[in-house]
Amino acid sequence: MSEPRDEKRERVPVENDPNLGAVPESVPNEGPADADLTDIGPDPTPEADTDVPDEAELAEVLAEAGIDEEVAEAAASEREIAVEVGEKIIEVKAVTVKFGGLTALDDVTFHINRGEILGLIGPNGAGKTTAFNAMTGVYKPTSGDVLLEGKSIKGKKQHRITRAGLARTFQNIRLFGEMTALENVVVGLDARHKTSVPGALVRSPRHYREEKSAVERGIALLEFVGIAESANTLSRHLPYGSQRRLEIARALATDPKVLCLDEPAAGFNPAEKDQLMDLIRTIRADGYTVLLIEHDMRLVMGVCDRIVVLEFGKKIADGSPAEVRADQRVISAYLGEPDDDAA
Amino acid sequence: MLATLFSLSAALPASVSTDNSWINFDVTSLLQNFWPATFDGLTFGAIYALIALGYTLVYGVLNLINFAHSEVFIMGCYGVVFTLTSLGFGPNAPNLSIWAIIFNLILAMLVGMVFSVVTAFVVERVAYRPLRRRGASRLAFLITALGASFSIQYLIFLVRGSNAEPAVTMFIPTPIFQVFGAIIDSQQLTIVIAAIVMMVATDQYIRRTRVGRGIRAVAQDPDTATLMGVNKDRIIVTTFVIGGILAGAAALFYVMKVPSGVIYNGGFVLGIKAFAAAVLGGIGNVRGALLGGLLIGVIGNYGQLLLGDSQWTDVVAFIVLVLVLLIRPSGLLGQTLGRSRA
Amino acid sequence: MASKRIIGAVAAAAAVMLLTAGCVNQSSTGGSTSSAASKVDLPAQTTISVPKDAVLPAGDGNAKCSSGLTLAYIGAETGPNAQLGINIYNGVQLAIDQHNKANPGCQVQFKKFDTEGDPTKATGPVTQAVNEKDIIGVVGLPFSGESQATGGIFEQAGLVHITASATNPGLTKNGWTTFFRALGNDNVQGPAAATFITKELKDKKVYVVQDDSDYGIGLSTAIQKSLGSDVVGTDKVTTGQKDFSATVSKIVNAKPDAVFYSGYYAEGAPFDQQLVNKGYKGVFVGPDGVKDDQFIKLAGDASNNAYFTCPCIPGELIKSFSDQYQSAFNAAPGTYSIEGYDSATILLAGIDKGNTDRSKLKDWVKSYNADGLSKHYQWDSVGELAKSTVYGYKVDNGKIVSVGVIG
Amino acid sequence: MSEQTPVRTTRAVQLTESREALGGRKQFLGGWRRRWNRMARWQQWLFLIIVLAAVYYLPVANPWLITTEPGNDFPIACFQMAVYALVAVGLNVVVGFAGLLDLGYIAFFAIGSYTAAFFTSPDSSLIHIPYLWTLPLALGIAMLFGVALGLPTLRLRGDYLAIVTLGFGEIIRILATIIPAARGQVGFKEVGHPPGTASDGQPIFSVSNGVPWYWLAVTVIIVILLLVGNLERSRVGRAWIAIREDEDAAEIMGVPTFKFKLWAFAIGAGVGGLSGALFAGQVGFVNNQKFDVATSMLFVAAVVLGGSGNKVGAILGGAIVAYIPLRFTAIADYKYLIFGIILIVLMIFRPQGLVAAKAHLLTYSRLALDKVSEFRAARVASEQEKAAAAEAAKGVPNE
Repeated sequence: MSEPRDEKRERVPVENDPNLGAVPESVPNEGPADADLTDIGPDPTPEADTDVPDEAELAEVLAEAGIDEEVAEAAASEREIAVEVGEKIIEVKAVTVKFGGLTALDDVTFHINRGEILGLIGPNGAGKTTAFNAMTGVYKPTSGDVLLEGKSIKGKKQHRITRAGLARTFQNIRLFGEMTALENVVVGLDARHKTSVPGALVRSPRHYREEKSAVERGIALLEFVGIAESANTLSRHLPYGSQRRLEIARALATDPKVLCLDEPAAGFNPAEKDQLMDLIRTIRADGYTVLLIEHDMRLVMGVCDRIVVLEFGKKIADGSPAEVRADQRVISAYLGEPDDDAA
Repeated sequence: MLATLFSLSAALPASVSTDNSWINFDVTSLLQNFWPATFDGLTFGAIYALIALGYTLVYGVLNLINFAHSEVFIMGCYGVVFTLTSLGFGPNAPNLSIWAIIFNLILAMLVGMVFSVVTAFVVERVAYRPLRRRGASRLAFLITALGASFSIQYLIFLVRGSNAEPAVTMFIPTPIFQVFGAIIDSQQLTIVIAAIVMMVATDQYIRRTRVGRGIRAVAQDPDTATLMGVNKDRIIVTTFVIGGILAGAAALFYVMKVPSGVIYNGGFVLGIKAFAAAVLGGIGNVRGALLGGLLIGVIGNYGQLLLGDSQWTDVVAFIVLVLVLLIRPSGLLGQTLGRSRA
Repeated sequence: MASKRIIGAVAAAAAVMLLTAGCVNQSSTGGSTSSAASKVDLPAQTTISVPKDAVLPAGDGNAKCSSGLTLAYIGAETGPNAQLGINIYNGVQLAIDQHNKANPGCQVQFKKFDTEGDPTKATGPVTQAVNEKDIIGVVGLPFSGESQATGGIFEQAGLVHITASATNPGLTKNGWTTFFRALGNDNVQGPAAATFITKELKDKKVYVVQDDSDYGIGLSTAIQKSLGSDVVGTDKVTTGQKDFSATVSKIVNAKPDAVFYSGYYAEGAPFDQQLVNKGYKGVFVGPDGVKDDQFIKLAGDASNNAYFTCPCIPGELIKSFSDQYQSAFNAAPGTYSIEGYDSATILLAGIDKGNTDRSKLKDWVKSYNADGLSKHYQWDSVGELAKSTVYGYKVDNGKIVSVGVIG
Repeated sequence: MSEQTPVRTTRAVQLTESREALGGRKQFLGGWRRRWNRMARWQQWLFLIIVLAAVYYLPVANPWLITTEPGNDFPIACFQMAVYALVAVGLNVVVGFAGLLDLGYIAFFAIGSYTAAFFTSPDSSLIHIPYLWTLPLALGIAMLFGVALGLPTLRLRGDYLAIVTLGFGEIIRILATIIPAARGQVGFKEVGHPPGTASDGQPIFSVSNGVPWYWLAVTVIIVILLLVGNLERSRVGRAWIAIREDEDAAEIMGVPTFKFKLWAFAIGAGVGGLSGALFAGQVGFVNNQKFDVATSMLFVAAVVLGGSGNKVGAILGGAIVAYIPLRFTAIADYKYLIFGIILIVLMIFRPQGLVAAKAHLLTYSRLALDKVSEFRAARVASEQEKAAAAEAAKGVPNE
């Protein structure tokens, strides 16, 4: 299911890759740290026929050029950077989702605090993705409510929810294949653009302004996730890892308050997962709140501030990684499942 | 949409015509002819339903409007007419025993089925399978479907010309009994009963047999079905074949009902209405096709009687289709092929 | 295989049903086979008097003219309406061939332009034709829509054109001086058909059904006006329609003596057949659009109740013409072949008389006053025939035969 | 595959870039496209002006072999090609950009034709306005119809849309027959034309004079192309392509898909109406014939043939679909068969059409290209530097 769809891609053993350096610690509260960028690492699945850049080296070069100073600024120029864990930003209140006679989600309540990384985990069929879809407007909850910054987003149109500040990525990559990487990101940026159709028709000044900033911010975002060099490559020609990164960049482009990642590590090997963890930390460090749905316990435990565990559509635990790890119900729920089940 | 047109017409002084109102409701006519119109509508509706089944099955399995199904049907009609004419029958009912007539009709139906099935098979092979192999977009499928439909239509046009085929009549319908003052004749009865029997057979076939289970499995989830050992390509071909068989049967009934209606573009509008019937009943739903077909047949007739112009048959059918899609996008019975349980 | 099983099951089921229905069919046959009671037996016309001094394309054989003069046919050669066009241009071709054979000193060229009978496509070929200065006369265009769309181009170029088949009365109300019609328009046929039904067939209750064509609507309006209170009901059908059950049940309810179908045979034939199958006993009358051998082929025995009206002469009765046509094109003359032939003959006669430019030829046609094979040709100021004849036809032993002039 | 040389040259970078400009495809006319992208702005303009001059000159030149004479008047044939091209440009917005299969496009063409007829023909009892005003009016009215049809149906899934639009096309045709005010087959004659009288007293825009009509049509096409191009290189065009590629994902990325589908539908309808009004003006006559499904199919074939989602392709496709039956009159009977087969064959073997090109979706695409080249250049420099350093490092112990 979450395997990369294109089986033709060759996997290169990561051990052979000399560019994998030590994972440095993220430096919160200091904006985009140079170290983070350099260590996102190379694309893990290079492919000879697509000139995948060597991001680490590229970043070095860029670092020399001093370009990356502006990255976070360009990626989200108007946002306040607030990484301190704060008040509740999303509240899921007693949400129930039923399909016909089947109750997929039963009276689930949890919240996400501003600035935290919340993990949503559970065994297969526990209702993780259902909860996710109920939050992001794909399903309308049968009962209960979802609040974003105190306002209900239940039953709103999906694009309105996105504009309200809730962005997501897809478990099975859903990029716009016939668009370049940059254009994909600009579609995300368009969520904040206000040029009307008549405005675009006659090319209003606002159109020019937005278009120009879109290219700059788009490139900056691609740079942020480490694929700036492939900006003009059709997204369907990108290697798998770059596609995953592009998904994140596109979601970030909508300038979300909360970024929801749906199994972002699907199909990744352990080393790639490490790089992903760094990326997630950096994103948080840039002031985003992150909701992470993941199978992989190591990744979740390693990156999350707090974890919500679902089983059979019900919440069975909610707490810090350490608390959850110690929870008897969680252990029994996961019994028999290997700790590092790579989805 | 129509409201706009109504107001438009109100704004235009209708100076060109002697009758000022182009839309007038002739309720008397509807009431006077209500029952005959109903039974005639049901007869034609049964034919629509048989064709609609072909759309519904393919749609259920492939999620594709097989625009070429109308040509599958019309090829069946050609098969029926060719058989009967080459057996020496013509526009006049032959003086034969019942048994001989039945034998000839069934022979013609079988040939019609063969024509339809071969057409369906070729269409699947030439137009759809290569796209499926390539994993093409939905739009690509729709466009090839359209291309296949037109290619076949105009191929027939080039071979047979723009005239309808000469009529073949096998028996003169005779009144059998009366319901609400409307005469039911032997032809109506034959068509309706035979069509319903065939549809029940199809329904049972899909519900009870192994192949039927395969069809439902593919309709529900093609990938999983493939993983479970169902040969998807074979199931798809089977679906086209069943659709072709039913279209061949519909062809015989159509030729019986409208002996001179076999013409190169005769299938197209009929096909669109049959598709409307399938959507009306709930596309992918076998019983829905029957319901939708009968409804489209009857509603069109009422519309014509009420509005006094046969042009309205199609307009009314389409408006009903749009309304149904708006109110109940999944159709009246709304189940999918995959979910129908044995 | 599975599909075989279903074929078997389905066929068996169908067999059972056909059987039961068939048995009932057998037991209640009768009643419906008797022919229409109200049918009046009109004698068939067997000969027709061709005007003795009818102008023929051959002329006196001594015509002299410069080479390169060209007549054109503009109209459908392809598309669904092609047959009508072929009938006409074969007639034209025949006339020109005969003329050129008889007059070695005057060889007239013939060009064809295809419009597909489509008004939106017609401007291109027509413009092309008027731009070719050699073309001094045209036979066409066959259909009213395309004639309406292009008449102005002819007028502007002063190029005379004679239509062999466009019958819309409105065409002569455009003020064009170049347009001539080689047959009566719909307004002539309507009253004639009304008289035919009420006087000759002696039917008092007439049901009028029209299709959606300009021709059908115009004719229907005309005949309804003439029939007055004899009309017991009207209905409208659609080009391409195959199932007429709603209309049929209305008619069966109204019990008329006659049904006048104002349209073409493609719909008229199945309509008549469905009427008869539903037990309708009256007569079925159709205009020239229905009068076609195809009607009998399509309607079968049901066509025995059919009569036709047509402003066309029974061309098959003019032996010489139908033989020559047959030998030239290996087909019997079709509807409007003879009109095409006559139209071309008029233009050729003009050329033979030395009218070898557009304006002279136009004036020639304008003042023309002579017999043609099919009728007397003389036009009024707007291009309508001064006098036109309508013939009645009936179906006799699977053939359409004339019953003589009806108006 | 993975053992490529680490050091890349400037040449390699250039190759990558040129491949990207093609959208990663090898294609017919691909060389042209690459060359075009590498041209400077002034060269592009110069080239465009030459092409435009040739296009305007075409009916006057009446080139041998290309001409449709003696069967059809060539200037009028050119005009018909231009109208089909315009139709294809409009339909391309709906089918090519937004990925909505509209099988009833002829309905908007018909609405445009009737608008021109209603407001200019002496057969109509409505107020009469100058013909040129009917062009924007037809565009507006057709857009209204587009919205009226789109509002209820664009929420449906794509294939339902196909069948509903097909039905709509039929309904408009039937209503043109039923409504007495539309005059059925009798139709409207003497539809208006732009003002102006030639020296011989005939109007410049007469029915039989194709050249001025052609020039008018080409000018309209250029204006529409510029406007559609503006939309394409804006958030509107991106939204359309995103909807075409993955509607759900687009919605989740904040694209108001319904709104943009409706816009695509309305804009397509408007261009259809405009082309209908143009056509009605030249033919000078409008009746209910030829607004049929088969012609709608030809329109779709034009878009698909030229290259769905590509303006240049649409123009080419439209022109070809109109041209072939006019040039080769003998095959007029075969045209639907030919175009039907073309639809299948193209979809199977060349789904991108004759002229395959990726839509340009950014106003500042050059800026983006430059930025990426900057990155690449910087990296190549660093790689070469490194390689040199490695060489040096290797070289020392060896010596």
